[in-house]
Amino acid sequence: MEHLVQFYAIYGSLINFIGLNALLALSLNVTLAAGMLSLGNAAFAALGAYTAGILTVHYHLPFIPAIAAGAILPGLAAVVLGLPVLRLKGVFLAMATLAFGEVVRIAAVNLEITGGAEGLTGIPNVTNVWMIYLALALAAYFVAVLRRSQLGWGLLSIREDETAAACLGIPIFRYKLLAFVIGAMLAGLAGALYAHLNYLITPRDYGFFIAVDLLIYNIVGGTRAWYGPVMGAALLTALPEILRGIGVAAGPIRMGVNGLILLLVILFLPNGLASLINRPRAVTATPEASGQRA
Amino acid sequence: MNLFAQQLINGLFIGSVYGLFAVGYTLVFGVLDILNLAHAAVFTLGGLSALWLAQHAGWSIWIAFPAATMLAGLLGLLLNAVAFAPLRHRSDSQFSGLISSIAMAIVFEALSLGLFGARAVRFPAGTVKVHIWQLGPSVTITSLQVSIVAVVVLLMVALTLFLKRSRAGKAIRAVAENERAALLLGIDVRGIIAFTFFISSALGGAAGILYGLYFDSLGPDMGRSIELKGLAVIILGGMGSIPGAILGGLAFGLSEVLTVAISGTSNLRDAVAFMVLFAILLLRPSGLLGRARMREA
Amino acid sequence: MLEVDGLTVCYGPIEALREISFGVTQGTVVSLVGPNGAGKTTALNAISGLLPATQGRIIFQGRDITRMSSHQRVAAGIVQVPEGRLVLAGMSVHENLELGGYCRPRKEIATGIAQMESRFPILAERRHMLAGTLSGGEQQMLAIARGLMARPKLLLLDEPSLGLAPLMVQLIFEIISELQSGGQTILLVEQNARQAMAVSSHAYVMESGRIVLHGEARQLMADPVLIDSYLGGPSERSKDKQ
Amino acid sequence: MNLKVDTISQHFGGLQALSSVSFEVAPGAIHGLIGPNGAGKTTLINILSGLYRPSGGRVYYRQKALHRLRPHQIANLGVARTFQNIRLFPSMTCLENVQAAQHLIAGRPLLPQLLRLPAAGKEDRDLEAKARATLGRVGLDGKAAWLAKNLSYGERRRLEIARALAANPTLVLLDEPVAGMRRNEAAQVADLVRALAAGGMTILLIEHNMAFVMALCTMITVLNFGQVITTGRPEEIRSHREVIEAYLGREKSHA
Repeated sequence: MEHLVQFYAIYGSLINFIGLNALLALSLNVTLAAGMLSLGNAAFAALGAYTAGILTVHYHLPFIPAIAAGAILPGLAAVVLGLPVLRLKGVFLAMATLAFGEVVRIAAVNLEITGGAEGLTGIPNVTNVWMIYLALALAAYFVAVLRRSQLGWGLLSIREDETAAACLGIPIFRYKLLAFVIGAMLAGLAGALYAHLNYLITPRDYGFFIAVDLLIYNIVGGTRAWYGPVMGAALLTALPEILRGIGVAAGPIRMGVNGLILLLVILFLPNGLASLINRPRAVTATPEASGQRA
Repeated sequence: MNLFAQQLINGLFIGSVYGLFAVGYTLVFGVLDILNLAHAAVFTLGGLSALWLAQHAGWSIWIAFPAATMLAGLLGLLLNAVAFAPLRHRSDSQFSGLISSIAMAIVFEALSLGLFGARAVRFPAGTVKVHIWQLGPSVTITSLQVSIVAVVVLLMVALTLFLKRSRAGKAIRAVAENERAALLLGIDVRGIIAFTFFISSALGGAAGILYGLYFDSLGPDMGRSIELKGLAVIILGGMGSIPGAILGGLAFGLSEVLTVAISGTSNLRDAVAFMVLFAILLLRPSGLLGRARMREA
Repeated sequence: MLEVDGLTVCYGPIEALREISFGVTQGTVVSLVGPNGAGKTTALNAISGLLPATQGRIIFQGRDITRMSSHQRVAAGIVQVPEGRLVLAGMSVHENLELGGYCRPRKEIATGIAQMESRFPILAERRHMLAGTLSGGEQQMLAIARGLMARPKLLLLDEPSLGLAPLMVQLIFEIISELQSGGQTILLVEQNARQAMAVSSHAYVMESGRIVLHGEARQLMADPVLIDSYLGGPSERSKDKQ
Repeated sequence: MNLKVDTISQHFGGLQALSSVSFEVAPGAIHGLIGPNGAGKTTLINILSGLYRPSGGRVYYRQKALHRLRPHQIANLGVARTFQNIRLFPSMTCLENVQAAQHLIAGRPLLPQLLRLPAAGKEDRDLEAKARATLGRVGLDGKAAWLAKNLSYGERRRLEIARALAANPTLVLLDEPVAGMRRNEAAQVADLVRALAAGGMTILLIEHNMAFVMALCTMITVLNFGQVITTGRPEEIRSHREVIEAYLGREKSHA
């Protein structure tokens, strides 16, 4: 117990960030399950953070309802945004969600209620490590159940082949919208928790590069199961510390190693780190080897 | 009114640099249907290496410019060989290519950080002699601005003629149009794709040098500021369309300075641009000049 | 001129061609006929180098070209006019022809185009139009002319009559016989068996990735096995080699 | 009348892919749709499943107009299909491929499932048992946990059929169900199709393997250049002069 306390004293903020990043990565995982490349989840997190923060700072709402609002408002925003943009595909969807993210960021800079470029300060510091990990555990459980539900199979089938999915009676658009909204709500939750961890949120906290990071967590970890994005987020969030531990100084080398790891994963582990612990079923079997000739 | 005219001129110049950057971006997309997110990192390295050649090797900018441009082109070849060629026949090549280009962008950014340091730097004084012409009361234009536009125009004319007239240029268009047909015509498709990366990255590097000269400031993170704008520009102009990229670049540059001029603050500068981008995506996803090529992801 | 020996081609787990062997002699038209899905196009694509051979060899003018890349094969003189024509729709007719001569020295291209334009006057008329705006028959002529621009020693024609109106089909077959009398070696893939045989000296009948019948074109036309392989006659199944 | 195709036309740009195609398919029939390459067969299937909206004409299935519906609405009416080029969900398992298709018979709100309410548990097990039974029908019960992309070609075709059957359809459109299959596999598929028809299902199939078509189908419609040449019983089709010409080309004797 003594050691644990000491460990947390040193690495507490890292542990918190791993949890929050993993939650954000899971939020994108739901969208990616349907093959939607969204760069909007960082912006949904920002919406959640500002909503919850403003409610507690300016309106003195208790923590729990503020957090709930921080999840619900991004969900509503996702409906409004999703209705027009989910008809776009691939990089076009990515660009549209990216534009949305920029507009949210610029709005945060220019509005008074968000505290402008300096950010919103004085947010009560309520979030603690067990809340983050409780939220993460619930989200991971939810994603795991979703993956093995009718909705989960439907989303996967949309990613694999939209036309074939439609011919099976799957209402493509409704499912996509649902996944988009669920992702936005999880992201909002992460943002709301973050706001109450940190006293301060600024428009820079959830910019374009955070949106890209979420994507990287998923790719490095693997998108097939809930533990993929969690592993990716954990590894990449802790990587600077790990590299420091083995003597790699900050700066270019650490950054270069980061890039190389990502490159190696995409080239040699197309299904991410998760495929190291759980080999996809029957991948190694080569059925055509037997009896090709009649 | 004068302020307005001045802003218009400035917008034109910065817009032409955006356009040049975006042309390289859109060229790769037009041929391969892949977004190369390392383009901004090549832009940075191009600018920084020109600066290094001018400052430490003491070269004249007129030699350092083409040399650094070639260097950027070589980075493009590397990029293709490492991040794109190995993934080309994977079923999710569009998606995985996006990620591997992000990885290369990080590596390149680390490289520029390691080689050139983290601080913003500028070209040594007198790299280009700057004349200032007075066009009217408080409306000026500098010889640097004029040369930047001249270089951009020159490169665009050269690129257009190359694609329209030359054998290799036609081969690039054939590959963009239909890879299978190109193979059957005896075109070495792999070679042509590598060459496309070379040209695209060389143009990106050239844009980086001009950008550094114009703002008189370069740093390892300069690519970050233009990355988003470049994406916006090619969407605006139409993915894969070269005149579209130029037009989109100008439109973007003008919208930036005009928003500042009209609103009186720089806060809304990017907001207008991205709202326009958003509207374009919803109303005309193929962009201003793009063909309707909304392929599946 | 061309010898295909025991060629097997797979698409992933599917064997699209199973150990087929055939040859084309210089100056003749040989056709591969058979119903949809018999493997005819696969055979052409393997000869053009678009598909790798799993087994077997392809010999062209005495050289083993089995492992050669597709652009080297074009340079060696094997040119395919693909099914569906694949003209470069966004480029002009003139540019399409120019690219047809991609493997030839630059100075020969202008004369080559002049020859093609005199042979196919419609292409001269349409010189500056985008290839995508031509009618189906015109596109087919452009595709053939573009193939000829490379001065092929062996011309591979894949379903040149597909989707064309009967009059245009007639015209395309006339072009093929003209080419043949000019000494052009052609390997022709056609679904339209009767017309293909009429212009060919030799024919191979394919079915399910195999050659089930071959011989002189004139004689094959009368063979009931031909009709059976198209229309699934009762005798057909007994012909499978076990 | 079960399925009624009424003067369907389709053009893409200037190309007339189908012109005024009409025929009817009786309930419980195994109806073949044949014709040379480019005759418009797959185009017609795409119209029937809602992927294309026809340029003209109407399609009715059990008195309901299909030509105005979207693909998932048509699937809701009990119409399932397979694809010529096999469009499975390659990185899902065989079982998941079938389960994804059970959407229509699951018939329960998503929320209880997502929150793992007890009521959902039993239904989940029932559906899974049914999915496994469907795999068993096409002889893939041993491969439930395999990824679809690791199946052999014939197995993929059969999995696609299983997926089409997962939601208890009443009309199944099969686009080249035995293309590229070995003969014993094709015979298994033929037996399955016969069993389905005997159970009251209506089958419309495109196939190039003529021996298969002739032996299996009760009625055949022949298309050429987007038009119906004839509809009739297999023996009528085999001796039909125009059909032979459509496949082999005309005799050279004509002018």
